Amino acid sequence: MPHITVEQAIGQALIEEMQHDPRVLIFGEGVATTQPHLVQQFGAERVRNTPLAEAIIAGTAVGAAATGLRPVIDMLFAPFLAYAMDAIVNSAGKLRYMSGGQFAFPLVVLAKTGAGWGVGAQHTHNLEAWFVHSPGLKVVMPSTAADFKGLLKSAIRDDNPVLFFNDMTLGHHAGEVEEGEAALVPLGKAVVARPGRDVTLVSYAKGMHACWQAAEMLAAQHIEAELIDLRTLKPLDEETVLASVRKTGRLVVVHEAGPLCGVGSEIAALVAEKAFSALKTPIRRVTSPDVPTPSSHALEQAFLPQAPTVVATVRSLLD
Amino acid sequence: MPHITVEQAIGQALIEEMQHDPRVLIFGEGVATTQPHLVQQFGAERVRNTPLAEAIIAGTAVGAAATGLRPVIDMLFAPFLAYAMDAIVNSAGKLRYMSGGQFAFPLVVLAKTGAGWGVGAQHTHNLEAWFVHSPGLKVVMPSTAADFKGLLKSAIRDDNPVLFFNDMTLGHHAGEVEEGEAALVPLGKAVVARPGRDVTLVSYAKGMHACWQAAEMLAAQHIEAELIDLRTLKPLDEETVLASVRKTGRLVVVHEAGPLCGVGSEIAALVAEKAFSALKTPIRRVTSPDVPTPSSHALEQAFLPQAPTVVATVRSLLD
Amino acid sequence: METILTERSPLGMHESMLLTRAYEEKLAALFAAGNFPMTCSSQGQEASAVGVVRALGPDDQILTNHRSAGHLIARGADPGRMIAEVMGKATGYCGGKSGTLHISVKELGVMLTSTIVGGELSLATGVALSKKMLKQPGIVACFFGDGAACEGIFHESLNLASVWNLPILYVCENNQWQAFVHRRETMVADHLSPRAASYGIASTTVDGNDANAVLKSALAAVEQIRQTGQPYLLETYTYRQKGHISFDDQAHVDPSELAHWLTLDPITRMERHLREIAGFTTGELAALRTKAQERIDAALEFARQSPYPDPSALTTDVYA
Amino acid sequence: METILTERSPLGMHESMLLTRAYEEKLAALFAAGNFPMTCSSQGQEASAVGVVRALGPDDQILTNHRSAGHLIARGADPGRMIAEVMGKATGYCGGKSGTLHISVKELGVMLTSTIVGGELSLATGVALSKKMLKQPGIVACFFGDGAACEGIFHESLNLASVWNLPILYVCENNQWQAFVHRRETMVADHLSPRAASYGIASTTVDGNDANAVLKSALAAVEQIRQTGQPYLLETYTYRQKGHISFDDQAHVDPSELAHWLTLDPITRMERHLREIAGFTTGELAALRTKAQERIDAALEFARQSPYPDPSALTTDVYA
Ligand SMILES: Cc1ncc(C[n+]2csc(CCOP(=O)(O)OP(=O)(O)O)c2C)c(N)n1
Ligand SMILES: Cc1ncc(C[n+]2csc(CCOP(=O)(O)OP(=O)(O)O)c2C)c(N)n1
Ligand SMILES: [Mg+2]
Ligand SMILES: [Mg+2]
Repeated sequence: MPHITVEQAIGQALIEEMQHDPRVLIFGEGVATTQPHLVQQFGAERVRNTPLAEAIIAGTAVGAAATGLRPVIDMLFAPFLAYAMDAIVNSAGKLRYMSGGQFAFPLVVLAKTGAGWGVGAQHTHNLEAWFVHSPGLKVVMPSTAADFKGLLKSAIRDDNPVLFFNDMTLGHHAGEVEEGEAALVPLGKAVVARPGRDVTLVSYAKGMHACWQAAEMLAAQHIEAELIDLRTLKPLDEETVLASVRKTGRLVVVHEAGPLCGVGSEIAALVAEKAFSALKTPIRRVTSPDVPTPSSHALEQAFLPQAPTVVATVRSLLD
Repeated sequence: MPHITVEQAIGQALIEEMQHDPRVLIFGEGVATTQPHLVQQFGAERVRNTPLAEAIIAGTAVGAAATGLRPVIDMLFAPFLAYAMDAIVNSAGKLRYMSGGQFAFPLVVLAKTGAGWGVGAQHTHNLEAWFVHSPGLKVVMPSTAADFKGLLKSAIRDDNPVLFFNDMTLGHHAGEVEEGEAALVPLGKAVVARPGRDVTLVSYAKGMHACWQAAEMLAAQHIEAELIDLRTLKPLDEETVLASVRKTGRLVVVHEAGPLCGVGSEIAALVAEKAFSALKTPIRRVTSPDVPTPSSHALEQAFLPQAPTVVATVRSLLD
Repeated sequence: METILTERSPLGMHESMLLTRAYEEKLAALFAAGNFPMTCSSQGQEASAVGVVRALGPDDQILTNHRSAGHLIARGADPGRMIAEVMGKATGYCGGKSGTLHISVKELGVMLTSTIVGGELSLATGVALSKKMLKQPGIVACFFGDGAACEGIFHESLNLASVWNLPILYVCENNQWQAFVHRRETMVADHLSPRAASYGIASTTVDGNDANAVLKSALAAVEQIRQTGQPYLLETYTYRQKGHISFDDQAHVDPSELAHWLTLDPITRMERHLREIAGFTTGELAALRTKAQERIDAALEFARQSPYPDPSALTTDVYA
Repeated sequence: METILTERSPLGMHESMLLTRAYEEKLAALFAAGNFPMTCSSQGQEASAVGVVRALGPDDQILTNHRSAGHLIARGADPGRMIAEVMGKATGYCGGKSGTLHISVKELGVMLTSTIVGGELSLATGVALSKKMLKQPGIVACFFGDGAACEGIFHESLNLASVWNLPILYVCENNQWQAFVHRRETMVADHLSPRAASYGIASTTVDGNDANAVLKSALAAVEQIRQTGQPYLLETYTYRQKGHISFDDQAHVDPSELAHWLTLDPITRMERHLREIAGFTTGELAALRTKAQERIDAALEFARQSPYPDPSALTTDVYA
């Protein structure tokens, strides 16, 4: 299997799906300029720059999705979604239901997240929980090159609005990635990224990389962590999470997003409801603090959940 | 103490605080038309109609708050906040931090929520969790006339951006309410609305009314529920919740908002983390399903969390 | 089976206006009598609705908003299914899940109705983009109010439609009110159509209470869009005769403004036209009114007889 | 202690432009050398910045955006504290929490900088409302790009400022680019100022690469705002000589467009003015450049010597 980066995986997924279905198009601020190869291959109609106007970019995608196209829109950085909430939440998320099922909205919203490059809180804000909380949407947030490709392909093929969050600090992370149909990864399926018996670590996106590191550090201390990569945050693969906690009896959830009403809260609530009797210890969350993302490198590194914190948290449950 | 409705309580809070501080002003779509008494008392400068443009209503409030005024804005229904997210989340919530503390944002955002009057998902959507998840904001959501008044007064006096959600179906709910300074209710303090020993019910806003009813039905079955009204969702009064669960050993969280990454998830996660050893049974959530609010009365009533469901949930923990 | 209406004769338009008026009056009376859902009445704006909608062909598509009865009826929607939707019945166009504010009828090409003010402006560009890229015949008509024209999405939508050459007839129904705020409190000019020029979009304003005039302007606009593929802004200058929503008692409305506009009532004007130009008798005109009322009575009966949705419908139609 | 600069002589403006240029060039060089944060260079737009900022008085306030170096330096900001902020140092204007993109300096009246495109348009109305209602002297200058003018908030902001009579000088720095998109892909007209008319706002376009011309237009606009209390839109027609952000190699820029605009470089033009009108010698002009570079060298040294914030600062300044 070819070994490629996350960035390349995203690029491949777009190309393959645009080849696969002529109704797929992509637009956004600078999409055509920064990806001239897409323009060359698929033409200026299907690869479009837009004015700087997030609300109408999203609205256009929603209207187009309901009437026969399958748009992918690049919203650049997640905080810019603040301008596009009406189209995504009030239209794409609700108008199927409100119309009694008359319309469907096959569209993908791409947005970058991820602290670590010092641009501050208006470019760096993990907002995935907003969309998990809102009805009618799906939310994807991969951690590996194979999942970036496979889930983006599935998102484009899905008949519902999918938010696809891309932690850009993973861009150069590389891995083995399939081509074509073999690359597809289904939405809504978590994966046991590493089996273990002592504690369940649930995470996604960049958090997975802290967990991988932590799992290795723990293994050196003879603690075997089971590592679950959610991959899709909505619909959530409850069973994979519950099965693991039922086995290990301990749960730590790790993510970069803020703690309150986050995905970690949801996972904790799920387990406290449905796997309570298996729990041997309190459920712990390792997240960024509830503050805007600082710019200064010194502060930004302290903001990010890091492997040593995960290790210490796990140890506190076992000691 | 005078017995007044929630609507009257809100009206009194506005009048008292506009009297108390000349920097307080209120604006929004139709504010001046629908509250002519405010215009009469405080003048057209301090009580303003606006164009139909939520983004600039919110942005104007944020800019004004940073420079000496204390705006209250009426955003009408919570889903319309989708147009105003940038000003609230990216500006009001972050610019204090991002400027190293140079600016403060004393402002209040009023928004109505609450299913039960059949207007559908674009007028009825409980979005409080979005703002709990976002840094730098406070979130208030009262259930009684006294708290509506007392918390709105405190929100207006607070030097931070406060989202004040008003479940409009409570408008005619009445209770004893103080006047002037005596009416103040501090932000960030939950209240034990009913003591009990068998189970803790945590709720807020309309959910409290379902819980009151449920508590009575349970009492008739010799089950004593302790009832906690969060009142402020951010900052969350962790101690009051934890103390109760440490006493009862059982927790059911009730709210109208959707289940995923909601306030119920947060409360469950909090308790599973910090009062785990006191828990005798799984934590349960009673919320609306993860669907847009239907319009049809038949469906809307099924959408709402109701007392019998709360009772059945509690019983399932005790049986 | 829904049938799209394209009848453009004054009589045909008149019948549609009468049906709309009878519908609005019936719903207002039911609300006043208690225990009936509130609605946003388009009374007074019937000419604007029918004049534009009947300028469209069957391949064209429509986006509308909360004040949609005139658009729906002019296009051929069944008032029975509309009332059923208002009442939350299973036979409503959206199975009762929409209620009055966001009725869509895909079969009639009435797409994606949103009650978020400006929602239709946000979605229309995408609908038009599909038409263009999928090479489907027809244009897109997007109805919105003077209030919606204050929202940022108005600016973004018109600009994108212009830059991307999208076949959209933007119809601003300038009815002088934006819920409880008068238009003049929200903008310095009286008219919206001049704004089109800064986007390079052609525009005109028409007397929105004269169905024949609206039809004529709309036909010309539609023709221009079909020829050029470019958007066009048509402002129909009209008036919302009733309050914003059923319970609005119009206490804040200047009585002389209201009185003035009542003299311009579109239905009275069309009756004058039919009498003076087409030779209709007073009796014939009265019979037309009665016929419309009877259709609405029957529609109400249908809605009343219809069942409520099964509670299981609560969780269907969320995902495709 | 920050000092607001109001020096309007050509020499005074030139010194500010030179300082800005030296700042931008230094940061570009540092980035190219590796291990230095990226920034958005305003190189080529120095005249637009200084001409407007120096038309303001000490009571006036400024809102700016991600491309703010020229505005900050023209107003009197200390390049040392600016570089410290870019580097994330504790001595930065925002204690390192902002970084390059959102530097605010309240003491200089540079308020609420946002890097959300259009953020400044959203906030300026409120800042002006405070001035008006609290009866504080002065006006508000709001800098934004041609890209920001495509955002809905442009429409909402100008409309509200007009309806509420807010004393705002809207300054659209039309630099032909919007990150990686050319302005011409985003609007049909070349100029933004004509849009003001539909809001009833006065406007003009000025050659944004001629500091003297910008100053003159800005002074007239400011005077008109002080007199009328009403907003004004000033478009400075200019060019972003460098890429959108440090790593942008301008591969997509038409070389002839860039070459054309380089001939209009505002600093070279001001030097010509100083030589031809004010009699400066080439040596004097070179000395001015050297002086600016030395100031930036010293500023960088200050920033380098400054400490990083204490990790405890991570959770401060969230709430008041
Ligand atoms: C974003 C948003 N803001 C406010 C409202 C409440 N609201 C519903 S209709 C309306 C007035 C709309 O005015 P206009 O666009 O002129 O349309 P009209 O009702 O006059 O037909 C308002 C304020 C809403 N539905 N959506
Ligand atoms: C809402 C939003 N969308 C996109 C961006 C990314 N971005 C930053 S600057 C910029 C271009 C802005 O263009 P313009 O307003 O003309 O200002 P200029 O950079 O040319 O000075 C873009 C797209 C952003 N910061 N905010
Ligand atoms: Mg109107
Ligand atoms: Mg620009």
